[in-house]
Parts: sequence; structure tokens; C-alpha cells
Amino acid sequence: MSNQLSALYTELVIEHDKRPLHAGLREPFDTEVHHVNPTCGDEITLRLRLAEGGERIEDISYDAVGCAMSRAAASMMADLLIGRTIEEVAPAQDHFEAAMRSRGRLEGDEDLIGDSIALLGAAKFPARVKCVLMPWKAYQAALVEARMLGA
Amino acid sequence: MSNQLSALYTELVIEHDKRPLHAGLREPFDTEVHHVNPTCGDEITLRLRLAEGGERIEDISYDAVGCAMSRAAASMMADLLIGRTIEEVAPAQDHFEAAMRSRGRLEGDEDLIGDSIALLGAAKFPARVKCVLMPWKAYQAALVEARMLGA
Amino acid sequence: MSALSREFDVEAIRADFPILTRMLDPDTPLIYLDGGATSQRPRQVIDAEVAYLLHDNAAVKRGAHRMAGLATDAYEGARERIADFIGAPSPDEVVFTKNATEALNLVAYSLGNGDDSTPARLRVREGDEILVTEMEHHANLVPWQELARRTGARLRWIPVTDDFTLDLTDLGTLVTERTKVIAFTHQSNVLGTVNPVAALVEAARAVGALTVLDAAQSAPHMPFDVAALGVDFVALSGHKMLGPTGIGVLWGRYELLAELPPFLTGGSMIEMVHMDRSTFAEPPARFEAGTPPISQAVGLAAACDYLDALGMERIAAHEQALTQQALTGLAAIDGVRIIGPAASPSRAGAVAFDVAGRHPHDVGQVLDSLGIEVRVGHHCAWPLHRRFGVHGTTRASFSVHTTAAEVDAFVHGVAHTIDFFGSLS
Amino acid sequence: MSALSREFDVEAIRADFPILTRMLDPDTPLIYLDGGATSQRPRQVIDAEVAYLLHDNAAVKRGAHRMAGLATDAYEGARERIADFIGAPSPDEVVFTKNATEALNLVAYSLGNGDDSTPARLRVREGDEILVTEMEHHANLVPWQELARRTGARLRWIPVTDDFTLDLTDLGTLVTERTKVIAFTHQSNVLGTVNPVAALVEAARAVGALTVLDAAQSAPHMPFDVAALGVDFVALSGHKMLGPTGIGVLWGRYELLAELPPFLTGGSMIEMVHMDRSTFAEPPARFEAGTPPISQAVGLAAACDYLDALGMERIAAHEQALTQQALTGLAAIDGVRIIGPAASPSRAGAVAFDVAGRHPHDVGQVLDSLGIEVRVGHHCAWPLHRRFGVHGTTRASFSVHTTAAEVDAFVHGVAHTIDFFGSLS
Ligand SMILES: Cc1ncc(COP(=O)(O)O)c(C=O)c1O
Ligand SMILES: Cc1ncc(COP(=O)(O)O)c(C=O)c1O
Repeated sequence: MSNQLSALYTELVIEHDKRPLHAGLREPFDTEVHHVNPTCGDEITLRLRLAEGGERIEDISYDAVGCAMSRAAASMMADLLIGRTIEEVAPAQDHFEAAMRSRGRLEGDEDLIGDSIALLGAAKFPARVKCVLMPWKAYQAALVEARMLGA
Repeated sequence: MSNQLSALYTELVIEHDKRPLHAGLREPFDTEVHHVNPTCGDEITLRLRLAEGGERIEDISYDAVGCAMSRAAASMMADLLIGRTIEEVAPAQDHFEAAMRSRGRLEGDEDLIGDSIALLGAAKFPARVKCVLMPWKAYQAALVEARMLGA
Repeated sequence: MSALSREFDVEAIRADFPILTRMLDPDTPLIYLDGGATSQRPRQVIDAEVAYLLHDNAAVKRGAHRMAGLATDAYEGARERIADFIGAPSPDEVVFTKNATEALNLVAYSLGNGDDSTPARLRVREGDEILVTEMEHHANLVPWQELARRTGARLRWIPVTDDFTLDLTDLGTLVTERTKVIAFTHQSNVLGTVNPVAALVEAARAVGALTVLDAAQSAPHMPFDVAALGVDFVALSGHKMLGPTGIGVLWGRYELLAELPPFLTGGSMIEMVHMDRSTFAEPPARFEAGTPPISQAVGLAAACDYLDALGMERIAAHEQALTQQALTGLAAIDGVRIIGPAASPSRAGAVAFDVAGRHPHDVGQVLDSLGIEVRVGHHCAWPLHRRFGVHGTTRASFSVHTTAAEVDAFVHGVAHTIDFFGSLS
Repeated sequence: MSALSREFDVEAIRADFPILTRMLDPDTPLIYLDGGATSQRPRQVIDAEVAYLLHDNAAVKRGAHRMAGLATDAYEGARERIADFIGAPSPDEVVFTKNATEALNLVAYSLGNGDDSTPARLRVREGDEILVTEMEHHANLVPWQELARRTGARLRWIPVTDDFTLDLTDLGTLVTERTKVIAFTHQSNVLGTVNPVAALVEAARAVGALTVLDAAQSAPHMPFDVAALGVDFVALSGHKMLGPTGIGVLWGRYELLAELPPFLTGGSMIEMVHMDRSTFAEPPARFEAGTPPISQAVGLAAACDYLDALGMERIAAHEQALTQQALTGLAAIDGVRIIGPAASPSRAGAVAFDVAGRHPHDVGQVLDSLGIEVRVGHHCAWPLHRRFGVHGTTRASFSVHTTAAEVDAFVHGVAHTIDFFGSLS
């Protein structure tokens, strides 16, 4: 197995791909979004449930069709975010997106992003960056919608 | 004066440009056409009058706005065609068009095309070929129309 | 292998494509199997474009100076060259566009742009029908959806059989007196299927419908002759036939182009312009608004020279042989399902497949690590993928410069992919 | 001359344009004064395009392999470069088209393509008004005539004064509550006049109309900043700014692009496609159907680098000086009438003129015999020529590589033309 591939398909990625956490669509939820990657046809439906006046993420459930990277990304993200406050996770989100877009120049901070650190091998492959960020974009959209509903 | 220019603006061209023959629009006529060169905005209105059951060109009258070349071409053409039969002039027309499009490779036959031989200097300048052929195109269109009316 | 393809000197051809010597990693040479998306350019094409730029560059059709004459000659000469390459009776039937997509949009928009002076045949209106197929590239589907939406016409489609061919069983009911256009692809960019042009042309003629052929995938890979095909319009892309990006071709029968309303408007396509109204030039000028892709036309003409020098028959034979090699190789791998007819020569050199349980992105990623560049996804033919119950496929496509050794490497690469993912816990 | 333009090393610049060493006749060097029609390309632009083709060429945005990644980087990098060059707040506001003409058609068609879900502001309908000017290039006139024809909207125009500027006297009545669009040129390609953008933007804003700026002639010749101009859409051509043919740019405010319906449809501009309906991607992808002009975008980015390295302020100063030199020179020749403002710097470097009694073709022919390449005709601005009672004009336009000696040769050439025809019987 080449170094290149082992940097991408890490054990953690394979594990999350095979046994994704928090997968499936659950009730109750505040908002649901559906995102598509138009270049490959991958899709994610994501539901967000907030608590404490919209400050805490009570649940994220999802249904993701996609490659190993994007499925693992969804699983890792849900596991990272559920139960935490929006304020708490904002830096993780920013940091992860920046690192993914850095073409490998930015090393990830595991304390901030947890298992998702295992995805950073994909940062060198622009087409795969989209796969990995799709669940995060969906979360963001669901959050924006939830805030609009709340406002 | 450069050779190039003297081959274009021959004495005959200048003469026809200054004192165009058969110019102006006259009655009676069978058909009238209006042609435009869309790249420079030059225009010609040409009237054709046939005789002898449509076999002989009784009159060609025209109003031409254009460069020296195109004005001279109209004058020379009218002078060449008026009074002759359509059958007689067809070879002149074919020969002149072929020579004009030959980029100077084809020498003109003065017996066939008369004064128009003086226009062949323009054959090396693709943009000017259009100017020179415009009156001939107009004649051709007027003839086609006349025949359709006659038929 | 036929005598023809044995004569085909791929190594000599490869020497014309400098990019093929490129390394992806220090020890990974490039194996480019994505010519179906865009082809690489031989140096002859690059050189022709550069030579034009260094000697004759000027605006075409607008100037009277000598440079403008030279540029216009180069541009109109390219039009003649391309007319000759596709068997067009006249260069005036060749319209330069920016890509095949614009060529198809041109027809779709122009058919909606007419007024009462436009012949009924060239005007799509409410109640009319437009027929496409289920295997179309989005470029030959969405413009027709939009024409239908704008005009109130109805879009219908010919389904695809389980054997990856057009299902013509109900053609008699799909083609009606209301059918104004039948638009279909010559060769599917996914399945490789080559469609029965004659049958569709006959059905269209019977009701007076126009035929629009998407030849983006076929023209670069087989002898191609618009006159013999009998269709009314053909769309091509320069960048898929060893030519530049930024140029495509619409071919159309002159008598149709002569009455078709314009699409893009602006400079060089007019006859007279007043503030409140304009009249338009004859074809092909009428359909080429603005400064055209001049150096790109020169490059495309050089690409036609290059293809013709190799010989389209021989190119087709070469690619057929490679296709058969790939099909046979993939068929022997457990878990690989080919999305397309199983055997050449009833089909051409795009080989799309599904690897059981593996997303195409992951398949493509492993192949890429071996230097093998194939395309993954829905290849702009989403409804076709839905038809076969897959989200996407992996597609290899073969070019004049592809070698049997590369096809071998590709087949081994696919086998390796399955092993690789199998080995991960 | 200002300190700025004195620093401007034209000889060094000329060394970058290999075509300038070309001879038209054995003893006639090329004096290219037709940059207003199309510019020549410095070797840096040609080299950038060739380097891309030799190393990174692949289809963009459609593949996942490394080559596709490199090509996409090159293409999207070019978008960022151009965004930066024109002062666009975001590269997502930069749409690549095939030329300025397509950019203008894109806006005109999209404004007619909406349905009830489209914001009223972005939908032109019967009874609406579109305002243009009498000095427009056909590219910014005919598309609006056609939009008016298709929708039943009314086309109106701002007249031009005898002083060759827009006549804003009746602007208050020309701009009404029904005005949906004001489309106007930044700099006339004939007169050289630079229009009062701020006044027109203000008038448009007062009634909620969109502004569309044709910057094909201005952006290559002066510091240009879309954000500062305050317009809503801007059209540019690559080939007029030292870049390739086959590429143009539409810039639009993101919030407008985000709600504007698509124009060309096909691959890469969709979100989801079903047989009977599709949804569309976000801008800029929504407006880039099919394979885009990839290597051309790379070339255009290199052209921006080149222009910025020279400095747009310095380029403007250089060309201003040449323009003033030409205006002064021509003014001294009997029988020459300049069609445009008499003095720089209230105008830019296109100098059109009429030679009493002489058709522009004949003037251009004599200049051409001296190696001086100027444009003749109506320059795609026919109504403007009608306005000034001329059938056509002769136009010289100046570029970064134009020297004072060339302008001198041009002025002498015009004098010589008059002598030449005067000498003929
Ligand atoms: C003012 C103006 N607008 C638009 C255009 C059209 O540009 P293009 O032909 O590149 O589309 C031109 C150039 O001809 C121009 O000068
Ligand atoms: C069958 C088919 N039609 C149309 C197209 C569109 O070509 P382009 O993107 O060059 O416009 C393609 C290529 O993507 C294709 O494969």
C-alpha cells in the first residue's frame, strides 16, 4: 500500500466508514437540509436538533450517500458536535475547514477536531476536500436555518 | 507612391471612381435590390431592366456608397453589362469572381472583363475583394429575382 | 488485431504528446485514461496556435488591413478544414461556438426565438414535443428541458434497455405529429453505446421533425461524415478531439441555418443596425456574435490534420482493440460490473463500471495513486446512472496515444483496488 | 509627459511582443494600431498557456484525479487573479464566458428567463423599459433589442451630444419607474469618450434599475475597480487585454448572481438533474455550462499579471500621452475631422476620424501600405456613425507597446494619404 493511500484511508477513516456513528435520520429535529455534490452525485440529508434556547446541539442525525471519506467525515463530525454548545464547536469548525483547504500546509489540532484529524490526508486532493466538507456545510446550513426559525 | 498602391489605385479605378458611368437610379426597371457590406456599412441599391424576354440587359442603374474600389467596380460592371445578353456576360462574371478570389494567382482576361481588369490589384486584399464583388452580387441577386418574377 | 491497428505506431504518436512524459510522483508516470473528458494536445496543435499568434494575430472579419486579412484567412481556412473533416458540403454550414454545450444551446434557443416570419419547422411552441433519450449528457438534456419550460412544449424521452441500448419499441408512439425535434447522442459518454442514427433520422423525417446529434464523443474516435448520417444539426467539442478548449462546432444544413433566427447577438453577426432594430447576416456569421475563438480555430484545424494523418479508420481500430482488451480484463474481476455493452465493436472506447460496495471516488483514488487517471462520478449523465441504480461509475476512456500496456495497468489497478479495500480490516 | 510615463520603458515592453518584429513587406515593419479590435499577446501570456498544456491539462471540476485537481487549481486560480485585477470582492462573482458579447447576452437572456419565483428586479417583462445609449457597440445594443422583442419590454436610449458625450439633459424622463436595466459602455470604442458612470448608477439606483457596464475597452487601459464603480454587472474580453481569444468575463454582484436564472445549460452548472427537471448550482458555476476555456483562463491570468507589473496607472498615462500626440497631430491636417472629444485626458486612446471625401477603406489601404494597421468601418457602432453623418471612420488605438515614433508615423501617414489621393489626376 502506497504512502499516499495510507495517509488517506487511515484506520480511523475505514472504521467510521464501516460503522458510522449517529447515522440514520431521527426525530425530533428542528431543521433538515439536503445537500448534493453536483460533480459526483453524492448526497447528505442532515437533521439538527438544538437545545437550551438554541445554544446546544442536542442531536445530529443524517443519511449520507458518498465515498468513504465523506461518510467517515459525517460520522466523525456528528460524534464531535453532539452534546456541545455551538460556541464551543465554532473554533473546531473553522479550524477544520481551514486545514482541509490548506492543501496540507496546515497541520490539524487533534484537541480541537478529534477523530477528524484522520481526514486531513485528503487536503492534498482538491476534489476530495469537497467530499469531506459536505457534512460540515450541511450542518452549517441547518444551523443557519434553525437560527432563522428561532429569530 | 508604393508599387502596392499603384497596383490598386490605377488610373482607370480613379477615373471610374471620380466619374462613375450609369450611376443614379433610373426608371423603368424590373427589379431593385439593396445590398450592404455589414463589416463597413457600404451600400448599393441596384436596378435591373431586362429586354427580349428577359435575355438581354437593357439597363443597370445604381446608387453606391462605398470606397473607391467598390464605386469603380459598380461603374465598370454597369458599363460592361448594359446592352449585352445574360448568356454573353455569364462567363465574364464567373471569370471575374474567380480572379478576384484567387489572391492574385489568376491573371484576368481583359477581353472578357474589360476595364474591370484594373480592379484585380485588390485580389490580394481579402477585405477589399468583398468591396469589389458587392455590385456583382447585387446584379446577380437582381437577376435571380427578375427570373423568379418572370417564371 | 487487424492489420490496420498493427501498423498503428503508438510509440511514435506518444512522442507528439509531451505531457505523457510527465511524472505524477517521482516513480509514477502518467497513464491518462480520461480523454473522454478532455483530450491531451499533440505539439502540432500547440505549435499551430503559437505560430498563428506570433505571425498573424489580428481581429477577423472586421478589419481591412493585411494582418486582419491573414487572421481572417487563418480563421476561415480553419472553417474549411473542419468542414472537410466532418464531411460538410460547405464551410458555410460550420459555426464555431465555445464548446459542444453552446452548440446545443444555440439550436435550443434559436428554435424558441422565432416569430411569425419563421418557418413553422424552425419554431418550437406550446403543444409541440421534443424527444431526447435517457442516455443523454446533461448538455443535450437540460437545454431541451429549458426550451420546453420557456415555450410550453413537452419533453419526452426514449428509455434505455437493460442491455444499455436505446429502447425503440415504443418509438412509434414517442414520435408524433407534434414532435419538432429529436435530439440524441451519437455515442454515449458513459455506456460507449453507439446509437442507431439512421432509424432515428427516419422516424424524424416521417413527421418532419429536426434531428440534433450530439457527436462530442463520436467524431474524435471514428470516421465521421455529416452528409452520410442524414441528421440536421451536429454538435462537437474541440477539446475532446485533440484541439483547444474554448472552441466547439455546430454543423447545420445550410437551408435550415439560413432560416434559423439568431441566438447570441452583437458584432459581426448583423446586416444592419439601427437603434430600435437590426437585421442579421447570413450563416455562419449570423451565429458567431463577437470576436470568435480565432487561435483556437487554428488549433482545431491542426487537430483535424493530425487525426486525418493517423487516419480515422485506424484510430477507431486501435481504440476498439484497447476497448476489447479492457472489457475482457474487467470481466475477469469479481465484483466489477460493466455499465455498457459487454463487447466491442458494437460500442466505442468509454468503459464505465461499478465496483461492488465501493464508491467511484475511492476506486478512482486508488487508481490515481498508481498514476492512472480515470473519471469518477455521474459523468454529466445523472438520469442514466439513476436508470442503472448506481450513484456514479468509474470510467476509463482511450485515446490515440493509449497503449495496450496502459490498459493492462488499468485492469490490474482495478483488481488491486478491490484487494486494497478488502485488506483494510 | 508625467514622471510616470517617462519611466515607462516601451522598448523593454516591445521585446515581450515577438509579433512586433514581423515585417509586412521586406522593408515595412508592422505598426500595430488596432489594439482596440484585439490586442497582441506578450510571450508571458503564450508561455503560461503552453506551460499549462504541457503539465497540467485536464478537465476541470469534473474529475477527482490529480491532473484534474491541478487543472482545477489553475482554472480557479485564474478566477481569483482576475477577481483581484478588477477589484471584485469575491472570485465567486467572476464568470468566465467566451467574450464580452456572451457576457452581455448572458445578462440579457437571464433577465428574460425567470419565472414567478424570480425576484421582480431580475426579470424583464412586458411594459418594462431598458435604457441604453446611442454610442453602444452592437454587443451592448442588439442583445437588449432582442430582449425587448422577446419580452415586450421597451428599448430607449440616451442620445449623444455634438461634443461626443452622453446627453444627460433628459435623463430624468428617460429613467422611469419602469426602467429595469441601464446598459452602457464605460469607454466608447469609437469616440474614446469615458462615460460618467457615477451619474448613471445614481439614476439607476433611484428607480431600482440594474446597471450593466460594457468595460471591454476600458478595463485594459486604466485602473479598474468594480467595487468603486458601483455598477451591478461588468463585461470584459480577454483578447482586448493582452489575453487569449475565446475568453471573456462577466462580473456580477454576488447577491444578484445568486438569484439570476441560468442562461446556457448543460454539464457543470447543475445541482440535480432528472429527466423532466433540473436544479442549478450556485454562481459562478451556474453560468458556466460545459467545459470552460481552461487554458485561456490561465492565459488571461498571466495577462493580468503582465498588466499589473507595468501598472495600470502608468499604462493609462502612457496611452494618454500618445493619444494627445495623435490628436494634436491630426488636428493640424486639413480635411481631417476627429470623431470624438478633441483633448485627452477627458477621453481615452481610441482616435477615430474622417478624411473629407475619402472612404475609410481607402484611407486604411494607404496606411496599410506603410505598415500602419488601423481599423476602418463602423467599428460595430453603426448608429453612432449615423449620428455623426458618416458611413465609417478610420480608427487608431494605442497599446502598451505603442511608441511615440509610431504615432508620428501614423500622423504622417494620414497626411500622406490625403496627398496621395490629391495627386491622382
Ligand atoms: C465597447 C465594446 N464592447 C464590446 C465589444 C465586444 O467584444 P467581443 O467581440 O470580444 O465580444 C467590443 C469589441 O469589439 C467593444 O469595443
Ligand atoms: C456526449 C457529450 N455531449 C456533450 C458534452 C459537452 O461537451 P463540452 O463540455 O465540451 O461542451 C460532452 C462532454 O462533456 C459529452 O461527453
